[in-house]
Amino acid sequence: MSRESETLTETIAVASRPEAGIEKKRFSLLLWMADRGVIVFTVLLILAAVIFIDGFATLPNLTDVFYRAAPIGIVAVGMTFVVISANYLDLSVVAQVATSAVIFIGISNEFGVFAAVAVASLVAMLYGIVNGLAVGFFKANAVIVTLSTTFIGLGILRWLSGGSIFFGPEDGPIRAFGQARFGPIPLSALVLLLVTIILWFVLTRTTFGFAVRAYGSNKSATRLAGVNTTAVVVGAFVITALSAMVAGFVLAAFSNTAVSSMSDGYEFRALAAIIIGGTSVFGGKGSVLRTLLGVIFVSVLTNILVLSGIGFGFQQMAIGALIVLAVSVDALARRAAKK
Amino acid sequence: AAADSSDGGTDGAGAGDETFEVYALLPQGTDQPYGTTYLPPMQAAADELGINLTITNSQYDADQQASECEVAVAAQPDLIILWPAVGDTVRPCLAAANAAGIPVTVTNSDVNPEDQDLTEAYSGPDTYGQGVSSAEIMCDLVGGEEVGILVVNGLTGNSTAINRNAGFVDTIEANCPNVTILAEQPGNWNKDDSQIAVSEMLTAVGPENVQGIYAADDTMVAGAIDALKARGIDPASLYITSIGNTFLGNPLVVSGELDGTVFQSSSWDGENAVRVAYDVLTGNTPSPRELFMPSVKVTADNADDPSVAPEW
Amino acid sequence: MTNSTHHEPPAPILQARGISKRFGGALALADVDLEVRPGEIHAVVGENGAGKSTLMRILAGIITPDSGSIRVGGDELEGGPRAAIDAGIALVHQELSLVPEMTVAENILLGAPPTTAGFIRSRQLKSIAREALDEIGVTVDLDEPIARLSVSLRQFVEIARAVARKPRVLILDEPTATLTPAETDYLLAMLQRLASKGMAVIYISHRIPEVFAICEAVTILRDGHLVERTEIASTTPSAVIDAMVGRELQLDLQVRRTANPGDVVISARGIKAPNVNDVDLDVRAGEIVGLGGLVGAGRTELVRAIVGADPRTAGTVTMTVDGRRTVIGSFQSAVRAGIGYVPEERRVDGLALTMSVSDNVALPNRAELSRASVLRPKAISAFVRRLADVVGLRPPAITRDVGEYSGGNQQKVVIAKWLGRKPDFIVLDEPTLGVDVGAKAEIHRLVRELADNGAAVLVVSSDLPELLELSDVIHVVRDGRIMGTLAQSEADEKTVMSLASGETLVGA
Amino acid sequence: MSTAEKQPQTTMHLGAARGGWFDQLKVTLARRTEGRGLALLSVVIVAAAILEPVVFTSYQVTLGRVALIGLVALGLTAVILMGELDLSVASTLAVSGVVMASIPDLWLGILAALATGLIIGAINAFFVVVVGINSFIATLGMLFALRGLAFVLSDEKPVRLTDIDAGIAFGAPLLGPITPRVLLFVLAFVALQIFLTRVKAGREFYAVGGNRQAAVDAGIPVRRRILTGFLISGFVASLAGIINTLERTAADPTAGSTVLLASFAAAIIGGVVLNGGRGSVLGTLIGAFSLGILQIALTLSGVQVDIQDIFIGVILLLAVITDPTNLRAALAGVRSSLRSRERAQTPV
Ligand SMILES: Nc1ncnc2c1ncn2[C@@H]1O[C@H](COP(=O)(O)OP(=O)(O)OP(=O)(O)O)[C@@H](O)[C@H]1O
Ligand SMILES: Nc1ncnc2c1ncn2[C@@H]1O[C@H](COP(=O)(O)OP(=O)(O)OP(=O)(O)O)[C@@H](O)[C@H]1O
Ligand SMILES: [Mg+2]
Ligand SMILES: [Mg+2]
Repeated sequence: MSRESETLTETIAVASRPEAGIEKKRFSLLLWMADRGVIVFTVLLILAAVIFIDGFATLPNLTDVFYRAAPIGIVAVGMTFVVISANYLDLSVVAQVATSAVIFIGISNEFGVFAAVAVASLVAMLYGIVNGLAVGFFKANAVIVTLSTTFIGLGILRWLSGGSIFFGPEDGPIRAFGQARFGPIPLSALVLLLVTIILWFVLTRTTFGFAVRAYGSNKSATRLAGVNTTAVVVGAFVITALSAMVAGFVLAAFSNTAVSSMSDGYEFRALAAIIIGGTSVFGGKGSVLRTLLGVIFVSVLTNILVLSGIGFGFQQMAIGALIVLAVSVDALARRAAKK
Repeated sequence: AAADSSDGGTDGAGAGDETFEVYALLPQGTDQPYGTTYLPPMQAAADELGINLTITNSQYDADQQASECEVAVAAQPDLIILWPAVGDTVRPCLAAANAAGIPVTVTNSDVNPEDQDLTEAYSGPDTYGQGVSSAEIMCDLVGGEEVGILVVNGLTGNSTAINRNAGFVDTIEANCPNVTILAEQPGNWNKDDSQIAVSEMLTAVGPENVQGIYAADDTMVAGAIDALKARGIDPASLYITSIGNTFLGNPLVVSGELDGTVFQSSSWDGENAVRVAYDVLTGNTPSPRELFMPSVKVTADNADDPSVAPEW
Repeated sequence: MTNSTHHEPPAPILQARGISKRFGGALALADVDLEVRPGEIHAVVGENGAGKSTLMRILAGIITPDSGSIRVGGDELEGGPRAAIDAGIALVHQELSLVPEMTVAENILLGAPPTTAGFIRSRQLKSIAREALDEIGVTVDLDEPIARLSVSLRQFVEIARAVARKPRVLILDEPTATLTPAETDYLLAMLQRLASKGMAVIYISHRIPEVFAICEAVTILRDGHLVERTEIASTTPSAVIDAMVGRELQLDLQVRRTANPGDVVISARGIKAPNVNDVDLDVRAGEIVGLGGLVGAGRTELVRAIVGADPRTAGTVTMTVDGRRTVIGSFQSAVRAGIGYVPEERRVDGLALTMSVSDNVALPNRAELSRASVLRPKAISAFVRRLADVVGLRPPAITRDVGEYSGGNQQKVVIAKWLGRKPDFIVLDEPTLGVDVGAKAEIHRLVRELADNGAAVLVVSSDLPELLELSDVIHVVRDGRIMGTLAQSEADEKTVMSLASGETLVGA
Repeated sequence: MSTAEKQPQTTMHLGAARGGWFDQLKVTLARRTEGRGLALLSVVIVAAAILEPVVFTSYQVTLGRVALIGLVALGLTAVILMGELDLSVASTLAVSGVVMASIPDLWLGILAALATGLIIGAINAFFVVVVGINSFIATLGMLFALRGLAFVLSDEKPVRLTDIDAGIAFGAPLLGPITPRVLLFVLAFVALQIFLTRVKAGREFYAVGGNRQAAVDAGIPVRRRILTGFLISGFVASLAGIINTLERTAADPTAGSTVLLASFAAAIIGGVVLNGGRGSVLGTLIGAFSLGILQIALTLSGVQVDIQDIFIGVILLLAVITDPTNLRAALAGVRSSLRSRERAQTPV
């Protein structure tokens, strides 16, 4: 990301790829393919679906793909910051999304949407700060820290909310937000796009994003360049938490309901999207645009499988197999190019 | 086994104001809406009857529940109330309780027939029967017409989801084979998952071929109805049934969008789990073994009836 | 010049012919030959990136060459590391190659412990390890995990590992880079002892005097090509250096600056930290202060405590620039106040190896290179290009990952990071560790320029000539204390060493 | 440098000086990695002994829970020590259970299940060492794929054992509190402990995880070691699947939902470092005991489940943020910057 790429598409192309030396030119086609594995795969998948799957290329179906992509995509795009900062993942997004959804519906029913958003923001900040301080300041392992905050967060949510399912009124603003569409594109997809653009900018163009990438690449060297590393880690977790909050809003608004179990499985699904996008799980390298592509890939794939009437078991097998396949092709292409 | 229940009592006071120690091994609690409204009546009944409840929640993990069962047996309570996480896996737990002389009553979803002799009583809905009732509503609505329907199931692998689906499918095959299941997907008990799944199934089979939808609970059927509306299809023009009669489902029945649902009372369920346990503890083993929750079919005719007022 | 006892050279024990190797498109070695006789200490020298380490890794079977053949004792060597070890080649790596959580004994016999049916015979393991340590004359607890040892001790454990394999050819890749003069002397004597028993030793070092002290022959590489192979007896240090560099190099070893120190910039009082005991230290503007001492003396800990890279348990550091006083607490506050720090372990503390040169240089300068926290890519690239030029980065491809550069160039990048901030005070800990002669001279030039431009400079170096050459004043550290201070005029190897070792050296 | 003239020394003493038994003890402790796990375990034991002593009187149950949490964690430890991860263990457990229950003959089923575990381990290793993809990703894919496979093989329903009585018999104690589960757990622990401390191949796991380049250079067959690690992990996970299936008399395709995270928690609390090279199965055992006792004590206490979750979360969080070295460094950093701030305020 060191190159000054002027357009978004160009940045997708160069995102996270080490600048190849002059001598690598000869192998540029293979490497080009390898670096863009997720783009190639997504395009091929969509092409195949358009040709072979009845009903895929219809407007209502496009809407469904967007609906699938939006909440998980917003979580994944945010969590990319934690992954790039070399902290594996944030398991507590499960609790964060559910908490935000319950607050969004539950509190707006009583005190209005603004109060709900305010409370949800505070809670998200709290999640980000607790996770971030434990990982960044106390140097604790992120997997266990976020596992603990998941326990604590879901426990508190269920304890306070009594675990009930919350509904918004049929004619409230939340419902309107959830139903709003521009042609086939739901508002939630635009929210995803907006969050992606903002976070892309934050990661690639701001000093904070720069510090996150540097920290993911070498923690010690980043600290010894005068960077406040605690702030970097807290920032990464706060961004993840704020994204999870927005995802909770989108999820709650879509169904106009909220319940503490609605985001089960989000942690690994988001991670899968990030990884398929090509962000390194060891930190330092990656981009939110890649994550967006990963999310689109998984959403399209799931959509295709459901359209084909494939059962749940086979869906899971296909997703798992494709994660491995996509990354294998990438690895093999890279190896071939090196030879 | 029920007769010697007081032997295990920790503080054997007089027969009348005796307090009983009871473990309730549940697979859900405040993490699910049903469990949330199940627990308070259960606790209230226990307080009233002088039962000291220790409640666990295994979150549908059979191994977790088995371990909790070991804990319960080791603690030597007067009785164990069991809501199986996975029906097929509870026999060792029952055998262990039996061996320790602890009576077991079952709530919400029954153990397999071959395991029933190890339990004293069952109270709760007949999950298979609920599927049957929902199918019956569907068959009645459809009459002899050749129709295609979509099916939305609960969380994959979950006992309730499996039993309800079995009841529904068996009954459709037996009573109205003119109804064809065009597509089937899980909705994970979630409204949003169900909405997307139904919308995609509509795309897959063609909306014009779909005349009906069955969803395994009201939350998911609400999602299905939203999916229809989002496509500009009037839900009233389809045959739609589900199970639950919840706060979400009942108004849909009233408005005519949902044609019928099957009332499941979480408060009845929770309360009777304790009442049946109390009967066993005090030596009145119920006969017959099963106390079924009334499986009331709720349609536009009776949706306003106070006896089927939704609870969760 | 020693060891010239062989009148008739015996048949070579190791013969490498026509070795070539490419990495991607880059040519690391082109048709290189190497021949070593038993009982000979043979130097391989060359600038950073000349291909020395690559050649050694090929001999040790770790890298497969693209072409060429290797014969050991007349037999063709083929296969991986195992085959090389079996043929009697043992390599002591440039980068420490030990397993941190395994014990000294296990590391010495890594990959080949004595076993019965797969089970390790731990008693025998220890006795073999002890034997190897005895052989090199070093005592260390065999059960200590490597992670708890000092860097120099690790270096000796590695040598013990190589020796434990009873090699016919022992290869040492820059073994003295992390050693003190005393340890270096010890090592050199030890190598002569091993060679006198008939072992062939291949010795890589950037320190030409060492080469002339113990080696019999030298092979000189430049840019992956063999420049020449010659007997030490028939060449001179300056001829070797010229051959390495391929140009006439102005060695400014004798050039001493005339310093005119200004006001005190940094003032450390009562500094305490682990391995640092109550140190007071002042550095003036335009002055280069050197810290001498043995490895483990606590110099690194001292400078880290001063700049706030590690927490202090007591003491204060104040910095005064243009009459403004700042108290230095955390490392961040130090950087904000205008302190630069070139750490000892550049790969760990100095560089993000998977990021570009540009990113690494921009990191500490990001505030200046951004507007309202938004980076300015054009400004960054101009800024980095300028600095790359100043430090003489080769090649100046600023978008390449730092990890792809050789050690000397990496060190230039670390220095460039801080040059950009125009530091008022800069600490350089072992600034030329593992850096070739050419790059070393350039780094020395940069350090002097910094001081000439008014910066206060603190240099830690175990390379005594370097320390003497650069410093205006030298503090000698032992046991975390400053044991003495020597002005430029009174400092020489002897005075520094006697203070460092705590004993008065009588005679030479 | 004038070297040759100097009197060459013949030996050098560089090792740390050795004091009395107390110093010896301190050194021994400093070399271990299990300190934090042990501290947590002590706290949990003391708290449980005071608040809920039943935990120890019904130790059979407690042991059973520890074995439930810990078995998979033991296998996982072998992989983590090499700096690799196996996220597929829970799914492996489910698939092998389903395979076993689907085969009418009990012993044949067990063998098939173990073979399943080994095959899965081999597939994981194939992607890691042959294809060359990161194990985190490979096993994340397997996590999804194998769960799907479990659903497909079981037709999305629990599969009941043909021989239910054998299952019930299996759950019964053999001797005192020792059920076959506990016995197998102990055997697995002992076997792994010996393997990782005494056997050449096992010791080399530390080399593979601690410094892979050094391992390669020393001629250690790194790929074979990684394969072995994944085989161990897959084997142990399938063993857990078999035990669960026998004890429950049925295989549940959704089984193991809490296994993955609990196993990671046990290993990390026990001092196993996710980047590899550091840790021990003894540590994992300690971690499993801490978590197991904590869970059982909370269950017995009858506290509302939500509060229990909060409690476990807080304990876990405290356990990880109080790692002595990190904590000391963090506090020292704060202290030294606070002190300098004080001084900065007083004008000098
Ligand atoms: N694994 C590798 N991949 C790509 N390039 C490499 C690799 N190893 C070495 N090189 C390149 O090969 C060339 C020779 O490197 P080598 O490490 O052998 O130099 P050297 O003479 O040992 O230098 P130094 O004195 O700095 O240790 C350098 O240009 C280096 O960048
Ligand atoms: N007697 C000893 N035994 C083992 N380790 C030691 C001993 N003394 C010091 N050490 C360790 O050796 C390492 C090197 O010490 P330190 O960095 O302070 O030395 P230094 O003077 O900066 O040397 P240099 O920078 O030249 O390597 C430190 O980690 C220190 O804790
Ligand atoms: Mg080298
Ligand atoms: Mg040092």
